[in-house]
Amino acid sequence: MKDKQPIIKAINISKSFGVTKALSKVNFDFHKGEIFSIVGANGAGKSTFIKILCGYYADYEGEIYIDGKLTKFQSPRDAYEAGIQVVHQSIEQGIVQNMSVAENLALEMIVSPEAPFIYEKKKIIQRAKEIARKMDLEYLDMEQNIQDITQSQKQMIIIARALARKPKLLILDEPTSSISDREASMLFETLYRLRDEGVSILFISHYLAEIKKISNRVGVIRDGKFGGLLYQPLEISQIVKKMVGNLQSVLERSYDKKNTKKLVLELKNLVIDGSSEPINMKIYSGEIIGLIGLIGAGKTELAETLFGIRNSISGEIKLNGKSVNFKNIHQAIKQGIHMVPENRTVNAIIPEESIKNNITLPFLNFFSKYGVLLEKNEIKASKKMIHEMGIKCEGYNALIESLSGGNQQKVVVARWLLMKHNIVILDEPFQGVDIKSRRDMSQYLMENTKESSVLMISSDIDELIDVTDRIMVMNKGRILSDERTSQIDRDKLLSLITQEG
Amino acid sequence: MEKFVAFAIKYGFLIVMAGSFLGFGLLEPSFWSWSNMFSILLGVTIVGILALGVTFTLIVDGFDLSIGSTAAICVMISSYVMVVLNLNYIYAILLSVLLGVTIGLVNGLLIVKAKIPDLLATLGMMFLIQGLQLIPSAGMSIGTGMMLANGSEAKGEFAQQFLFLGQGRLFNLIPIPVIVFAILAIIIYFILQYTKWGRILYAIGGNEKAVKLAGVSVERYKIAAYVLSGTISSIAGVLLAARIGRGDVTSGGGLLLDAVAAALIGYAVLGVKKPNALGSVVGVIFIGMLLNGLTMLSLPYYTQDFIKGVVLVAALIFTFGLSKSEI
Amino acid sequence: MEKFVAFAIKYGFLIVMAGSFLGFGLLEPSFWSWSNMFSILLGVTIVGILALGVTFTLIVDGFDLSIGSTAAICVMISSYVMVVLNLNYIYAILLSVLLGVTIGLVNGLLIVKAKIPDLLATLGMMFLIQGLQLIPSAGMSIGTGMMLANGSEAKGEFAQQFLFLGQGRLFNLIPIPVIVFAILAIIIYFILQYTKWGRILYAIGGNEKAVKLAGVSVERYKIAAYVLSGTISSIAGVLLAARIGRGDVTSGGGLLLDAVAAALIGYAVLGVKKPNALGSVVGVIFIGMLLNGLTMLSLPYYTQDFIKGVVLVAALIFTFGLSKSEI
Amino acid sequence: AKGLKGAPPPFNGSRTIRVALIRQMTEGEFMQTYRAGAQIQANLLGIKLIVFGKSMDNQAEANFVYEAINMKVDGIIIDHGLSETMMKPAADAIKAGIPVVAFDVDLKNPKIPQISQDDELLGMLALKQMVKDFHGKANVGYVSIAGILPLDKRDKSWQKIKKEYPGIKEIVKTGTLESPIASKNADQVKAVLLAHPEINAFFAPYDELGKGVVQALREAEKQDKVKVYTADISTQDIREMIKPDSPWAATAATNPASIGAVSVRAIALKIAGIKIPHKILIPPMLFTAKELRRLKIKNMKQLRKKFPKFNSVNLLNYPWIPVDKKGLF
Ligand SMILES: Nc1ncnc2c1ncn2[C@@H]1O[C@H](COP(=O)(O)OP(=O)(O)OP(=O)(O)O)[C@@H](O)[C@H]1O
Ligand SMILES: Nc1ncnc2c1ncn2[C@@H]1O[C@H](COP(=O)(O)OP(=O)(O)OP(=O)(O)O)[C@@H](O)[C@H]1O
Ligand SMILES: [Mg+2]
Ligand SMILES: [Mg+2]
Repeated sequence: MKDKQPIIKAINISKSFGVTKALSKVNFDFHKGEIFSIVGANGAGKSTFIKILCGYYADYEGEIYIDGKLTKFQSPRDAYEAGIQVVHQSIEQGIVQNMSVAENLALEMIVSPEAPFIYEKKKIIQRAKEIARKMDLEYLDMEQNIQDITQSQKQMIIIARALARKPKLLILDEPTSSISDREASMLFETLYRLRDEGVSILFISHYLAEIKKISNRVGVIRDGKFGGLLYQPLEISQIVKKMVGNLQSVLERSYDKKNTKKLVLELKNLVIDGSSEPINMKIYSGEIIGLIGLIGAGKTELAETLFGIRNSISGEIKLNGKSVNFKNIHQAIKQGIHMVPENRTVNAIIPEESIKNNITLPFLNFFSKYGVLLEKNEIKASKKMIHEMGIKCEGYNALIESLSGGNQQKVVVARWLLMKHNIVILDEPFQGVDIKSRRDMSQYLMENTKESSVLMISSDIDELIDVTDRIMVMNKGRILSDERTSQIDRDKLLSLITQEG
Repeated sequence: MEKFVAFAIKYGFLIVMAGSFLGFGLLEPSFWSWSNMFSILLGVTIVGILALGVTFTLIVDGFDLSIGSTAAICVMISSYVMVVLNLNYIYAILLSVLLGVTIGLVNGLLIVKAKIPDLLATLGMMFLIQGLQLIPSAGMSIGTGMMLANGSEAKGEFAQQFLFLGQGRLFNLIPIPVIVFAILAIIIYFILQYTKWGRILYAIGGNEKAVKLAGVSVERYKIAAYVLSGTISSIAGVLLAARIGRGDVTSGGGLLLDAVAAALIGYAVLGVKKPNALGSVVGVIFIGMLLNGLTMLSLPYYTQDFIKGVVLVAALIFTFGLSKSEI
Repeated sequence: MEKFVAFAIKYGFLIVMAGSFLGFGLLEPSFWSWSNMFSILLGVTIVGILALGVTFTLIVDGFDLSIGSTAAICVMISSYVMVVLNLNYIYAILLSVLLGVTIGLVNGLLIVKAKIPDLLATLGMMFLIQGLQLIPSAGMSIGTGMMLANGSEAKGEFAQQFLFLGQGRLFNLIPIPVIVFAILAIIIYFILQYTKWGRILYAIGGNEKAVKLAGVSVERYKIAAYVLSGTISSIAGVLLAARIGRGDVTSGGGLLLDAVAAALIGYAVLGVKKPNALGSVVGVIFIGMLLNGLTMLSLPYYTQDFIKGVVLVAALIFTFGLSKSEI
Repeated sequence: AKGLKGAPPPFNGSRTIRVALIRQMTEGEFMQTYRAGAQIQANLLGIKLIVFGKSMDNQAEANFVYEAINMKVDGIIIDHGLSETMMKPAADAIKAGIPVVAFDVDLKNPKIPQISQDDELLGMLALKQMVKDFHGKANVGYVSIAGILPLDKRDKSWQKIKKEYPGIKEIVKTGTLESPIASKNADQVKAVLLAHPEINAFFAPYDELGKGVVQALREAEKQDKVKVYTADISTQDIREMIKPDSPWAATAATNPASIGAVSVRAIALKIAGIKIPHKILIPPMLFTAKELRRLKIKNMKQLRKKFPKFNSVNLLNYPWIPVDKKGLF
């Protein structure tokens, strides 16, 4: 299947941001008709490597050969011309807000130098429909604004757009972190097809199971340096070892569960919106509960209701045996309900602020006297969280923007674990987080969930199986099952998650 | 109900406008005469052209505070070329437009290359130009017969052809500046609405990074937006010079805020909530009509600003306040 | 090299400022006199206070175009209360501040509740106030002895205590307005830098939604920012009235742009690239110093704007242009 | 409309007469008083005065003329403006059969009577007083702005005086129109005073500028060492001038209210078809602080009483034209 001559060869690629050395002397080559995966911890330099390859950063060191010819891209356009297509990690970087769905799909027809001068809506929509078909997106209303569709739909649009260009090299930076398993399998089918047609594919993901399943070869980046190559047959443990070294194999809870059973949160016939069925749920202290379901199952809606963002229609929420009814987030926080929202860039991060300021944001009342901030206390608290959660950074004063995605996520989680709480809700806490950081966070949760409890929302089974005590399945707004993790049958769970009707 | 609200948002502004049009005409029949229509249009051309210019920069999510002063310096340059240097009016026009292009280019480079925030860069530019325009004539207005530094009198004159640009009429009815304004408005409307350039400019305003990653040379487009803004402002300046027939140092005064007001009101027209050429034109005509009508009804001048403000705020509440939006 | 650039970005502006300070003093020793220092400060107080106000709205990623006109209407109201209504000066102050609070509140509500974009809402407000201020006196300036509508003459006078606010001096040296300015600046600096309110305001400017999801009532903070802006502007208005001792209808003119310029220059001070109280104060003093020094060197007034612009743009290129950043 | 006794048509009550007052500037005490005078005279004549004005927008001013033509007004008064800009619109109004009179703007049209205050003389009166007070030797700070027509005319007198009296030296020139005008000019003048302590007189041919100078002198505590000469007068100005320690020595002025009234009388006569002279010059008067103090004049009302010639300009008066008796002019 492999040609002898790689179609793209990257030699000794280095790149720094100010004092941070993001990449140093990294070598990879990509062959026709293979799926090559790059793995590495958060902040290892994967996205940076890709941005160099696609012409976004023109000021790198090293050489890139395409079909044996030394090439230097000055802009993303040059990479396009050379047949390189990229789906970037951040969805926000892939869609254009002011445009319709059709325009986003057929963006190329608008922006390329060959694009016709006159903008013809009909042609754009026609072309958009063709592109949409590739990823089963015909059902979308082509004329609606891109802002009105869901994250996963946006991601699918970006992928469809990249495929439409018939690339030589297709680069996907964590494409699966915001789409469902079903959509992911559809994506993989498409990738296999492209591979067989001779396209070279560069794939990045933190889901090692995916990596194992689809890759022909795996390249590792470790701390910005070349970390080795792995060939089929792949073993997850082997990948992990190359990536981050030895990991503790099993997570352990460091306390005795038996004597902490106190009912913390109880939902009684809670109806969230007009069309959904009542939800019943009990969460005890010391428990880590998983809530799993497809995209759009209503998990976030439930979380938002518990956190005071939405109003329920009927039913009751009881906290420590007392019925509560939050009118806003502030009240929920006061009652000890904390929530890490999904999509940290949009919902959680204050980009121009330090790690410390990001961590203490919701609890400034606690960290101030008569309104004046007690910075010493803030520093102490954030140093402690940075240390305990293993946040990789230059210090509590570093800007959160300068952290890698996984570490940013840790900061956001740290924000809500900082203060005593009854229950913390984590909505997709591991999106884009590397395996080691996941372990770190999970370990931290397991060690520190004693009087309180955790509700962890995810669409990834394995993620939850590792950490939780119990897993509930949500399907179209209903809780279909609620079982101890130790007794779970993975296949049965999967079918419950995806079952129709 | 939803439908009604949507309708109101889309057409509310135009309905208010039509209402005022009717009202003024009923109260003062001469308001409806053709010649008065063109008077209104003539009154708004300069500000209207500037509003079209600033629309470009608003679209790429920028801002150009230097438009008014660019127009003003072009008034001075045109006059200087004709009156002091005694050159042909063609040079006056060419030099003005060249200057407008240059100012726009410098703005664009400051913003794109030196990465100075738009408000800051164009504010600096505004001060700079405001100062610069005074220097050739040592702060004096430029008119035929003015004293020059060497003690002689300026001999040059405003060419008749040049003055025609500002004061002439087609068919003895339609003022030339109105024709220029209309042509510019149509071209710009067309570019923004129906060409890929327009789309890309809007896209840059939506998400600059995404557009850059899609392989567009965003920098070039942003610079182009400022160059267009500068160029269009210089055209406004030439027309203004031709209208007042003198290099008057005070001519830049209220232009900036009026133009910005018109462009911002344009957001409300048809409820698009985005900068757009049609909106800017309608916005500027609306203000002009209001002022004309109110003056005819001899409302004291000092109540006009107030009424203008009230109508503006009301239209805005109507457009923006009615449309529900999540945070 | 890197270190040098970082140093230049951080201190470049202050170095330029210190350089000008030295230069002016060397060329004209009386520039360095205490009385001249205070006269520079006195000259910038009004604009400086307004710049502090607009800083609040800039921090929450908003904008307040109505600050200048708020100050102007407070000048008129103070004068009206004392001269026409012949009431105690305390009422003049109270009413002005109350008006400032109200204007800020309306701005805040328009922006937060009616969801009108900040520029648009405050522009509308600006026109509205500009109009409103003319109405009580039918467009006339208000001064003792002015003709009233009923044909009699206005009998009231500016109270001596009121005038003291604008014209008095402490120890026969430090002008009272400078003291007010300094106190306000220190309080605002402290609030923004060292309290949770400041922290939250900055956070809102960074990511409003995230702050909302952290349980903060973002709406209330944003409204508060506009109320503060309005209130501070009204204080500037009271001081201005006390300085000019008359209800001058033209007093609002250049205030807005100068204040915005100062606040924006403030981004460059210490290279923070964010709106900040210290920066706004330094910015305004810088402009004041420049104008004072240049006047002393008897540069013709018409070159001053130009030099102001050049220095401003140069400082900006220095600060922003040097710092490399990805897009 | 009720007609006036003995008046020619259309002032005999045959119809409502509408006159457009088209202005270049609306702000400032001079402009406001002018307007008040025009309004009172218009009311007395039963004229409906429609005021068009936007501060310092020359092209708008030209456009207002066309708007007035569209409204078919009976007459137009053009109050200030640039000749180059206003010539054509004014000629177009004449062509449309509407009579026009102009105040302080030369429309270069034999059919348009020109009313003007004698700006050169205005400047000259104040300067002559300065020459007298200083016996022909003074170090003068000149506060003015080029490019403003009346100020340019007053500048001519200043140039003449400098030539005529070599002892009168211009040490420095400043001036700004940035608002608030008085405070901004005060800031400038203070800087100038420090740099040029030798200055002992100021010529500021516009009272707003003069107020700035006076404020600066007070703040620099030099009010007893320097004298100020200006143009224009108002109650505010008088109150400042009569203070015992005021540096404000003299000001030359016309009464803007009477100019307003004269303008309206002129257009009324044109409408009635009565011939009036082409050039109507309103002479200025000089007021020194000493004299004001001596006559115990505290405001404009008293000034008008004490100087009847200043109060009521006896121009274009006809028996059928009522004149204000309340003492505004
Ligand atoms: N624009 C930037 N400015 C400064 N530092 C940056 C920038 N972009 C990335 N870095 C730094 O470069 C390093 C590599 O980042 P990169 O985004 O390539 O990591 P990654 O491997 O893609 O991580 P993740 O798995 O979290 O996406 C990190 O230390 C990051 O903090
Ligand atoms: N931005 C949106 N626009 C339109 N519909 C939405 C949007 N977000 C969610 N929905 C709809 O609301 C319902 C519940 O969505 P919710 O976000 O709670 O799902 P979820 O299980 O959390 O899925 P996800 O993994 O996408 O967060 C679904 O029917 C979904 O389609
Ligand atoms: Mg990455
Ligand atoms: Mg969700």
